[in-house]
Order: sequence, then C-alpha cells, then structure tokens
Amino acid sequence: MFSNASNFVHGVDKAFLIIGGFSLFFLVSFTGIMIYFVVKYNRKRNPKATQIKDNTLLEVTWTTLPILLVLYMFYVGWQGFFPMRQVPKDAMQVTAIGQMWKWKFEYPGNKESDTLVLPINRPVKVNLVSKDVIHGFFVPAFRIKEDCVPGKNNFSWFIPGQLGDFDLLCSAYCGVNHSYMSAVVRIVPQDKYDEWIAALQVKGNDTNIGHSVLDKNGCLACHSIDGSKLVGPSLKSLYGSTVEVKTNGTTHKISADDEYIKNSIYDPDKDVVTGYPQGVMKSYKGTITDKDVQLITGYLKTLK
Amino acid sequence: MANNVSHITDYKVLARVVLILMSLTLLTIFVTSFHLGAFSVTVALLIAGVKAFFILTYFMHLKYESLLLRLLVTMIFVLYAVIILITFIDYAYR
Amino acid sequence: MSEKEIHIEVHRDDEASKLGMWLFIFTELLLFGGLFLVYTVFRAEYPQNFHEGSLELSVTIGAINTIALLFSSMTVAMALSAIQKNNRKLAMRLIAVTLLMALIFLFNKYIEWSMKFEHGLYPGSPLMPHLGRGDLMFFSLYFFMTGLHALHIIVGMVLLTMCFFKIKNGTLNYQKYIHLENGALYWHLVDLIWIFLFPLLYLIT
Amino acid sequence: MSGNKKNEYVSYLEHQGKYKGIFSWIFTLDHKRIGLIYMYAIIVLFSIGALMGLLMRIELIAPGETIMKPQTYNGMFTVHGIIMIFMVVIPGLSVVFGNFFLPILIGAKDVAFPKLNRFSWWVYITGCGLAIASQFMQNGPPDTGWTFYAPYSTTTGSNVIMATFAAFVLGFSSILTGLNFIVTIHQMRAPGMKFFNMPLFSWAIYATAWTQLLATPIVGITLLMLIAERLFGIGFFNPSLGGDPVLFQHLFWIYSHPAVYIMILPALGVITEIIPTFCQKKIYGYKAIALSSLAIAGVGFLVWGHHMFTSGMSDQARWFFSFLTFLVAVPSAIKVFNWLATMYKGSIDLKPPFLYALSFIFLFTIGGTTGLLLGSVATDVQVHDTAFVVAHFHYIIFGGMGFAFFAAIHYWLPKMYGRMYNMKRATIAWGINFVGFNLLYFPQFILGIEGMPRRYFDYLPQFQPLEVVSTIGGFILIGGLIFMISNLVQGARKGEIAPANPWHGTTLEWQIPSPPPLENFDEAPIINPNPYDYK
Ligand code: HEA
Ligand code: HEA
Ligand code: HEC
Ligand code: CUA
Ligand SMILES: [Cu+2]
Repeated sequence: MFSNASNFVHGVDKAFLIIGGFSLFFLVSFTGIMIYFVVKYNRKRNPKATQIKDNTLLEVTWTTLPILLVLYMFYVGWQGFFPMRQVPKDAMQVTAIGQMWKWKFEYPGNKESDTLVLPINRPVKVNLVSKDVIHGFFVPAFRIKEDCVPGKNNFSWFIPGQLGDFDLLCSAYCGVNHSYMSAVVRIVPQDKYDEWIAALQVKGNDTNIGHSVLDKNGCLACHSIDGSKLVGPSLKSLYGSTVEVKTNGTTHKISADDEYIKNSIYDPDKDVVTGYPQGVMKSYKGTITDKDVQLITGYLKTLK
Repeated sequence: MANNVSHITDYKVLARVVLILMSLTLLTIFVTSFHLGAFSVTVALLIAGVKAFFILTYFMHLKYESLLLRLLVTMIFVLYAVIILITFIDYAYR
Repeated sequence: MSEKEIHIEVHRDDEASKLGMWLFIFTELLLFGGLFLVYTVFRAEYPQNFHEGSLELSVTIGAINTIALLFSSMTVAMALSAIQKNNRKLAMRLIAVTLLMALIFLFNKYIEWSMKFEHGLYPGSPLMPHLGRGDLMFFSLYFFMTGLHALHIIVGMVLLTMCFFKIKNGTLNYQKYIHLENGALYWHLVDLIWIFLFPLLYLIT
Repeated sequence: MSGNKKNEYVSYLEHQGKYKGIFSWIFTLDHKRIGLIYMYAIIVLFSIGALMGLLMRIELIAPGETIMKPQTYNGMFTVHGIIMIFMVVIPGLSVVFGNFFLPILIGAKDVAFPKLNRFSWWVYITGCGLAIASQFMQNGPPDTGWTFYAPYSTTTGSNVIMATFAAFVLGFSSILTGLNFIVTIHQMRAPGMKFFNMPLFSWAIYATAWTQLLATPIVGITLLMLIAERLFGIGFFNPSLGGDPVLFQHLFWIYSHPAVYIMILPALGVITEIIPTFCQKKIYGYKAIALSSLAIAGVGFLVWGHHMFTSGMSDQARWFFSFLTFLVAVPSAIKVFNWLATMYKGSIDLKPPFLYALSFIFLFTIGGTTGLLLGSVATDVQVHDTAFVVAHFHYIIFGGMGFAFFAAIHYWLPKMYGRMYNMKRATIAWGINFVGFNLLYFPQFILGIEGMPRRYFDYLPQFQPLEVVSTIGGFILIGGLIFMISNLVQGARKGEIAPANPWHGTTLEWQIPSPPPLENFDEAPIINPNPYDYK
C-alpha cells in the first residue's frame, strides 16, 4: 500500500492515515449530528426547546478523551519522525548547496553535479548549506524536507528504495525564481552509480573556465548568455557596449569595460542599469576573487 | 474615583528603599568584579531581580494594590520566563 | 454640543486609568523582553566576545547612571506622596530634581556614545563589519538596547514635564493626581529596565 | 418595546454632536460609530486583498506565465497576506463587533477610554495607508511573504522597511484596542454583572485582548530590529553579519502564533452567541466555554515552534512544540462539543446567521483537524510550506473567522442599522459561498500532500487539474460574496424596519431599541445572572 521510495514513507503515511482518519471521523460525525439535529429539532417540528442542565461528568469525559486521543496522535507523529534524525554511521555523505535559484550537489573528492544521483538501498546523509537566503530541500516522494539555512549546518538523510527520477523542489520562499529552483534526484543501481561518479568532473576542470565561474556562483540564474531577459540584463554582447545606468539618482551612459564589469560585481548598487531595480543583485565582494572577475570578463568578451 | 482612599507612601520609606537599592548596585559591581564566570551572571541577575522587586513593591505601590493586579504582574514575569525557557529548549540542544 | 457629549468627556475613572497604565507597562516589559531574549541567545552563542565587549564599556559611567536613575525614581515617588499631601511646592521641586537626574543620565549616555563614535564604533560605520561577529553583535545590541532605553527616558521626561506644568496651573492637585501617578509608574518602568540593562551590558564579563 | 417608533429617542446613527457629516464619524467618541468605521475600512481592505487572491488564482490556472510576472506574483501574495492578516482578520471581529457590542453586552455606556479608542482607529488607518503606499513607492511592493523571513527580507531590494513599519503601526493600534477592552471589562461592567454573568462573546474578547496586549510587543521589537538591520547594517538576523535567521523565526512566531488566536477567539465567541439564540436554548457548558477561551489564549503562547519544524531546531524543541500543539487543540474541541450539545433538543430556526454558524463548525473542524496534521512532526515534514498549509489557514481563517464575520453581520445587522436584509437572498448567497469556498480550497489539501510548494508562481504540469478546480471555486466564491454584500448593503439602507429583538435573543443588546441610542441604555439595565435565560 505504501510506496517504498524511501524508508520514511511508511511512518509518515501511517501518521497521515491515523490522524487523518480520526479527523474524518469527527468531521463526518459532527456534520451528521448537525444535520440530524437541524431536521429533528426544527422549529416547525419542535417549537419549544427543552432546557437541559450541565453535566459535569460529561464535560470531564469530553475533555479527557480528546486529551488521550491527541497524546496518541502526537506519539504516532513522533514515531514517524524520530528515525529522520537518526543517521546511520555508514551513511554516504553528500552536500546539497542551495543558492538563489539553483541546486548544486557536492560529492566527496571535490566533485560537483546538478543532479543528485544516488545508489539504491544505501543510506545517504545530505548536508544542507545555503550561500544566501533560506532554501528548502524537499523531495515529496521521499517524505523529507529540511531547510538550508545560511550559517547553519542542517542535514537530512534517507535510504532510497526505488529506481527512477524524483522531483526535488525548493520549499522555502527565496525570491523571484523560487518556483524554478528545482532539481532531479536520480536513483540508480550501485554499479551505474559507480560509473557515473567516476566520470564526474572534478570541480574547476571545466573546459570553459569563465562560464563555470558564472555557473558556480549562480549568476546564470539571473543573467542569460543568450540575450533573453531574466531577473537581470543578459550578459550577451554586454562587453564593449554602452549601458544606461542610474548613479545616485542621475541617469547617464557608461561604457561596459573591464572596470565597469568589476564594479557591477563588487558594488552592483552603485551603477544600476535602468529598467532594473536596485538591491536585487548583491555584492560578491569576498566571494568572487579578482582573478575570477578577470575570468568572467574574459568570457564575456567572447559572448558576441 | 477620588473618594477611594489611596495609600500615601511615607518619604522615609522611599528613602530607605533607595538606600537599599543603591547598596545592592554597589554589591553587584563588587561581586562581578571578580570574574566568576557563570556564577557572576547568576548573582548579578539575582540581585537585579531583588532590586526589581523593591521597585515594584514600594515605588510602584504594588504592595498596596489589589490582589488581581499583583497576580497579573506575577503572571507577566512567569509568562516571560517560560517563553525564554522554551526558546532555550532549541538553543541549548543545538 | 449636547449634554450627553459633555458627560462622556468629563467621565473620569482613576482606577481604570491606572489599570490601563499597568497594562501599557506590561507591553513595554515584553517589548524589552524581546530584546533581552535576543541578547540571551547571542550571549550564549558568543560568550567570549560579549566578555571582551563589555570590558570596553565604562563601569563608572554606568554606575553613575544607575545611581542617578534610582535616585530619580525615589524623587518622583516622593513627588507623588507630596501632591497627595497637597504640598505642591515640594512636588514641583521633586519633579524638577527627577528631570535633572534624567538630564544627567542622558548627558552621560551622550558622552559614552560619542566615545564609541570616536573609535569608529557605531551602527553602519566602516569599522563595524571588520569586527568579529560576536563583537559586532555585542555593540549592535548595546546601541539598540541603550538607544531604545534612552528614547523611553525622553518620553518619560516629556510626561513628567507635562505633570510639572499641570501642578503649576492647578489641574493636577491632591484630589486629581492620576496623571502624576501614571507618569511616575512609567518612570519606574524605565528604571526597572535599566536595572537589568546595567549588569547585562556593563558588569557581566 | 419602543424600537419601532423612531421619534421616541435619538439613535446613535442620527445623533450629530459636535461635528457634522463625515467628521461626525471620524471624530466620534461613540464606540458604536467607531465600530462601524472600522467595519467600512475593513470591507474596503478585504475587497482589495480578495481581489489580489483572485488574481493569484488566475495566474495559477495554468503553469508558466499566465497574467503576471514572477516578481509581481511574489509582491501579490505578500501584500495579500499583509492586508488580510494585519488589517483584516487581526482587528476584524474584535474591533468591529467588539467595539459595537462589548459595552452593550456588559451593560456599559461606552468603552473605558473613548478617546484612546478613536486614536486606535486613526493609528489603524495610518498603518493601512503606509502599507498601501509601500505598494507604489519606487522600489516596488515588498516581496518577502507576510512572514518577512530573514535573511531574504534584509537583502531584497523591495520596499520592506515601509511594509514592516506599517505592520508595526498596526500592531500598536492592536495593543491599544486590547488594552481598552481589558480595562472596559474589568471596570465598566454594569452593577451586578460578575465575570461569570457576562455573555460568552465578552469572554472571547477578553481572552483575545490579553493575547493582543502581550504578544504584539514582541513582533513590534522584532520588526524594529529588522528595520535597524536594513538601515544601519546591524546584523541581528543576517548570518553574514553574525546574526541568526532562525532567531528571527522564533521571535516572529512568538507573536504570530498567538495572533492566530487573536483572529479565531472572537469568532468562536460570535458562534457561541448565535447558537443559543437560534436554538432558543441555554448554552451548554457556560463555564467550560468561558475558561476554554482563556486556555486557548494561554497555551497558545507556547506552541509557536510548530511553524519551524523543518528549520533545523533541536530535536528536543521539535517534540516539545509538537506536544504542546496537540494540547492546544483540546480546548477548541471542547467548544465544539458544547455547541453540539446546545443544539440537542433545541428549537432550531434555520435563518442565515445560523446557517453561517453551522458552516463555521464544518469548516473550522476541517481547518482545525488539518492543523493537527500540521502539528504532528512526521506529517508536517511532508506538507510544511506546501499548498496544504495554504488550505489549512484559509479554511480556518476564511472559513472560520471569515464565516463567523458573515454570521455576525447577519446576526447583528438589524441591531446596528435598525433594518432587516432579505432573508431569501441571504440564504442563496450563503449556499454559493459555501460551495465556492470548498471548491476553492479543498483541492489545495490534495495538492499539498502531493508536494506542490506554496508561494510558487509556476508549477509542475501534474498539478494543473486541481489548480483549475480551485480557480473555478474562486470565481464562484466571488459571485457569492458580491451577492451577499449587495444584499446586506441594500438591507442596511432600505430594508424593512427591524424590531428590537428579531431573533428573540436574551442578551442585553436585544433589550434596547434598534438602532441603539447614543449611550446604549436610557435606564440602568437589569442584569440577569444567567445571560442565556431561555424559558
Ligand atoms: C485563525 C487562524 C488559525 C487558527 C485558529 C489555527 C489553529 C491551529 N493551527 Fe494553524 N495556521 C494559521 C492560522 C491558524 N491556525 C496560519 C495563518 C498558518 C500559516 C502561517 C504561514 O506560514 O504563513 C498556520 C500554520 C499552522 C502550522 C504550521 C504549518 C507549517 O508551516 O508547516 C501548524 C502546525 O502545527 C498549525 C497548527 C494549528 C493547530 C493545531 C491549530 C488548532 O488551534 C486547531 C484546533 C481546532 C480543532 C482541533 C478543531 C475542532 C475540534 C474538533 C472538531 C474535535 C476533534 C479534535 C480533537 C479530538 C483534538 N497551523
Ligand atoms: C483573512 C485571510 C485571507 C483571506 C480571506 C484570503 C482569501 C483568498 N486568498 Fe489568501 N492568503 C492569506 C490570507 C487570506 N486569503 C495569507 C495570510 C496568505 C499567505 C501569504 C504568504 O504566503 O505570505 C495567503 C495566500 C494565498 C495564496 C497562496 C499563494 C502562494 O503561496 O503561492 C492563494 C492562492 O491561491 C490565495 C488565494 C486566496 C483567494 C482566491 C482568496 C479568496 O477567498 C478571496 C475571495 C473573495 C473575492 C474573490 C472577492 C470578494 C469580493 C468582494 C468582497 C467585493 C467586490 C469588491 C468591489 C466591488 C470593490 N491566498
Ligand atoms: C539575484 C539576481 C542576480 C544575481 C544572482 C546576479 N545578478 Fe548581476 N545583475 C542583477 C540585476 C537585477 C542587475 C541590474 C541592476 C544593477 O545593475 O544592479 C545586474 C547587473 C549586472 C551587471 C551589469 C549588467 C549590465 O547590463 O550593465 C553585471 C556585469 C552583472 N550583473 C554580473 C553578475 C555576475 C558576474 C554575477 C554572479 C557572480 C551576477 N551578476 C549575479 C541581478 C543578479
Ligand atoms: Cu530556493 Cu526557494
Ligand atoms: Cu501556529
């Protein structure tokens, strides 16, 4: 009856059925009682109400029983949740990095991927980090969710039990493209996994270094390289062009040279491109080194 | 209204209370100058609590107010303490 | 204006006003309560930085301020007793002393803050981000808490000044002193909060 | 009864006083007029907020961009949330019907501080103005969600400062109202009326007022810290400055969970008034209902962490909050049991107010019991931040507090305006509302369980069928609401003259003429120790 997509499905769905079952029972019986009373004691049929006295025993009963009931519900819920915090020692470790509107998964050996590929039936602990704001690591099919909170090290763990692709969604609101921040969890047999991880690029060994700097820092979530307008202006044929910007409230034209690109990355609120809001892009000072800026600039020059 | 006989606190009582408060202040400074770590936090806050008690009872006339008001004031402090405690169920076990 | 309207405006219930003032004091306590909660959390997180941070503050100035506030609390309580005994002159003098103490307090605060400013320590200063996270938090809290407290001092001063003039023109007298009673309650509240601020910021190292 | 003959007395509606025209309303000190001007403001704001809700529904009818851009959508649900929560439902019942009927129910001439009451209204309007203005200022509407979670709220470029300041101002108004009501109940009860002789609506208002008074300052200071953070770079909540985003969530929910009881307690009170009247029966379990209001308000202070089950709180905190959350459900359950017991062997008159009350019980049960699913940690992990939560709170806020508001206005409109609306139309409008409402929100429970996150501008194609059903429900509901409102407006302006006691109620408001005279009671009211004394 329960799917076995992960080891938690059973506990969580059981809690759903039990608590939901009781809820449904109350809903149906209350509605039934209400309709029955409305019909039976309708003013036409029952023009005179019968006054009844309070009954302490009854009051005590319907206070105690719900207490016992909710304690039971609490127990069921906790039972379903408790295992989610008990990570087995032999679990393999992956780090999920949330960054405005892109997921990255870091594997041991400094390898990085956009898809979370995992071997079936092996416990995995996912360390959750965020580089900017709060994101939510949510795989509905696995019944797991935990937030990536900047400055905190949260985790989640599970044992995948079914082959196939599953949706990974960002559940915590994180800005404009929150709803596009999704990824795929791909569960594969162990041998396929070994093959895949062996073929995975070590970070930074990308052929086009400038592009990978942009990709790694999440720039491409806001800036396209094909001319289409996302959150920020497209980076296509930006270099060398003339841009209209607003500085301290006054509009003027500026030529997009090395200096301008650097300023745009380190101090984006100084020269704000007209038509775009201030404060959307944050400063990358301290995150992106001077060398990386040069790599970016070099790459931008090729985007004609 | 004006006809309810409200209590007039004696000047002497007020002066005595302020002397107690000032000596407690000096005591706190004295105790905490010894860098006793966690102990000095406890002591300082305890003394502050005693001082608060004096202010509430005498300066703010709680001693002469209705039981209801005294209960309410106590309730506020209890509520606040509980909120801090509960928050620390999170922070203490992180 | 009809007679009924007059009736509403004249309607006076001192018990109600006092209860109202107490309820307002509750909200003020919880307002600062939120701040104390934040303080506690960060103190637990960065004990060492808070230790070092509080060493930067002058205990002497803090102590003088504490004494000044305690003293002013007494004088305002005495002012209330005085007006209840229909001694207007004394009440006015005592309120004046209270206000003087408040000014001393604010003056000290000013000295203290400007010392910090000279060292480049103020919210939004270029220096602040270069401090360690814990130090930054200590000084942020220091400015925020004492700033909010100073604001309350100023409000309290306004209230007491109003009482002063009301005594002077006789609208506040031995039969009708609820404004002074409430003003004094507010003033004690300001004192009460300082009693906790002082050890937490200056003493516990 | 003297209610029918207009010229025997001057009702509060006609009494002019110092000012004329509109000024006789906005400068009034009369609690009844203040209640009404609150109501007009709230209806306008509700319409704006509801329109935004409808626009969001249209956007969600198909995946991808339908009628607006993602940024617009984000601003929309934020402002929808801010308007609905801070300006419509938190003041809601308590400022409208609390102001109008609390003094009457306890036999008083007015609230304790009429001037403060008027001042609260002005503060409220100022707050609303600020919030609306934050929409149009240069940086665009705030886009943080009504929860203002840091660090997003400390870094985004939109008008967050203005919006948080507006929420701060509104909170101030809420505190003053709460303060006023507590003092009123303590000091202004008619001679002979003890606490346990008060009608239960007054008890509900009393519990609400305490919650308003004690919880609101915490969010006040939190919002001030957020503003300081944005203005001065003080990093209370921003981790890159040493702050702690989870602390923000604690502080926010320390207020905002009790705030949900600010919304629902007066609603429970209204239903408790309506049921005995339309059953012509003494309320069952008076004391249990009165005390359960206090219990909800009290325990409600301690469960805030159930909004943070996935934020990375310690495991101890998770079970503790879950445990307390379940406990707080019990007093609500007690109320429902007592209502049903009151209906037993009553003489039930199925008029519109009672229909709304019955549907309130139905919708509140759905909203409340899905609250249990959220309070249980295992299930909350699955449905936190999904459409399930959206459905839960619309059921309990709109289905609960909203329907209670409609019930209250159908119940008390004859008293407030001295005129009656058209019963038949009101019943039809109720039917449309009930169907539309369920069609609108029920699908969202299923969507949530399947994993559709909330605050999503765009979604996976498999969710579309249910989203379409939901949007259709939205259109039905708007039809019903417009029908209902127009019927009420027509009734209030041109309806038949209402008798003083159209429903044969026993509480004090029915003992005075409709509409009430300026000072409510021309002679001192006679207090019956049992407010629901049906023979
Ligand atoms: C009027 C407002 C209101 C009210 C009254 C409630 C009432 C309750 N709420 Fe709800 N809630 C909200 C408004 C409200 N809520 C809002 C706005 C949010 C979302 C905020 C956001 O993130 O934007 C939210 C979110 C929310 C969450 C967090 C979800 C998440 O983000 O993951 C939780 C979790 O525990 C919860 C639980 C409850 C519970 C247990 C109750 C209980 O008080 C309900 C009690 C009622 C009953 C139980 C029904 C009556 C009883 C019976 C029919 C008898 C049978 C029952 C028993 C035997 C127990 N609510
Ligand atoms: C009182 C509270 C309240 C009420 C009544 C409503 C009412 C509605 N809300 Fe509500 N909603 C919230 C409180 C409320 N909402 C909150 C707090 C959030 C969370 C925000 C956040 O995430 O931060 C939310 C979020 C929210 C979302 C989720 C956004 C997301 O997560 O992506 C959606 C989507 O469907 C939605 C839709 C609606 C709809 C269709 C209505 C409809 O029911 C409205 C029905 C009414 C009408 C359609 C109009 C009626 C017409 C009139 C009254 C008169 C006409 C006017 C004139 C003639 C001038 N709301
Ligand atoms: C949150 C969205 C966002 C992210 C992430 C982002 N930017 Fe931007 N960027 C913008 C916006 C909006 C503008 C236009 C407003 C401005 O100038 O501040 C902009 C402007 C720019 C400009 C000037 C463009 C022009 O047309 O003149 C450059 C160059 C730039 N960004 C580079 C980057 C780089 C490099 C990164 C990653 C390290 C990045 N951005 C990440 C939103 C973003
Ligand atoms: Cu990332 Cu939402
Ligand atoms: Cu809650």
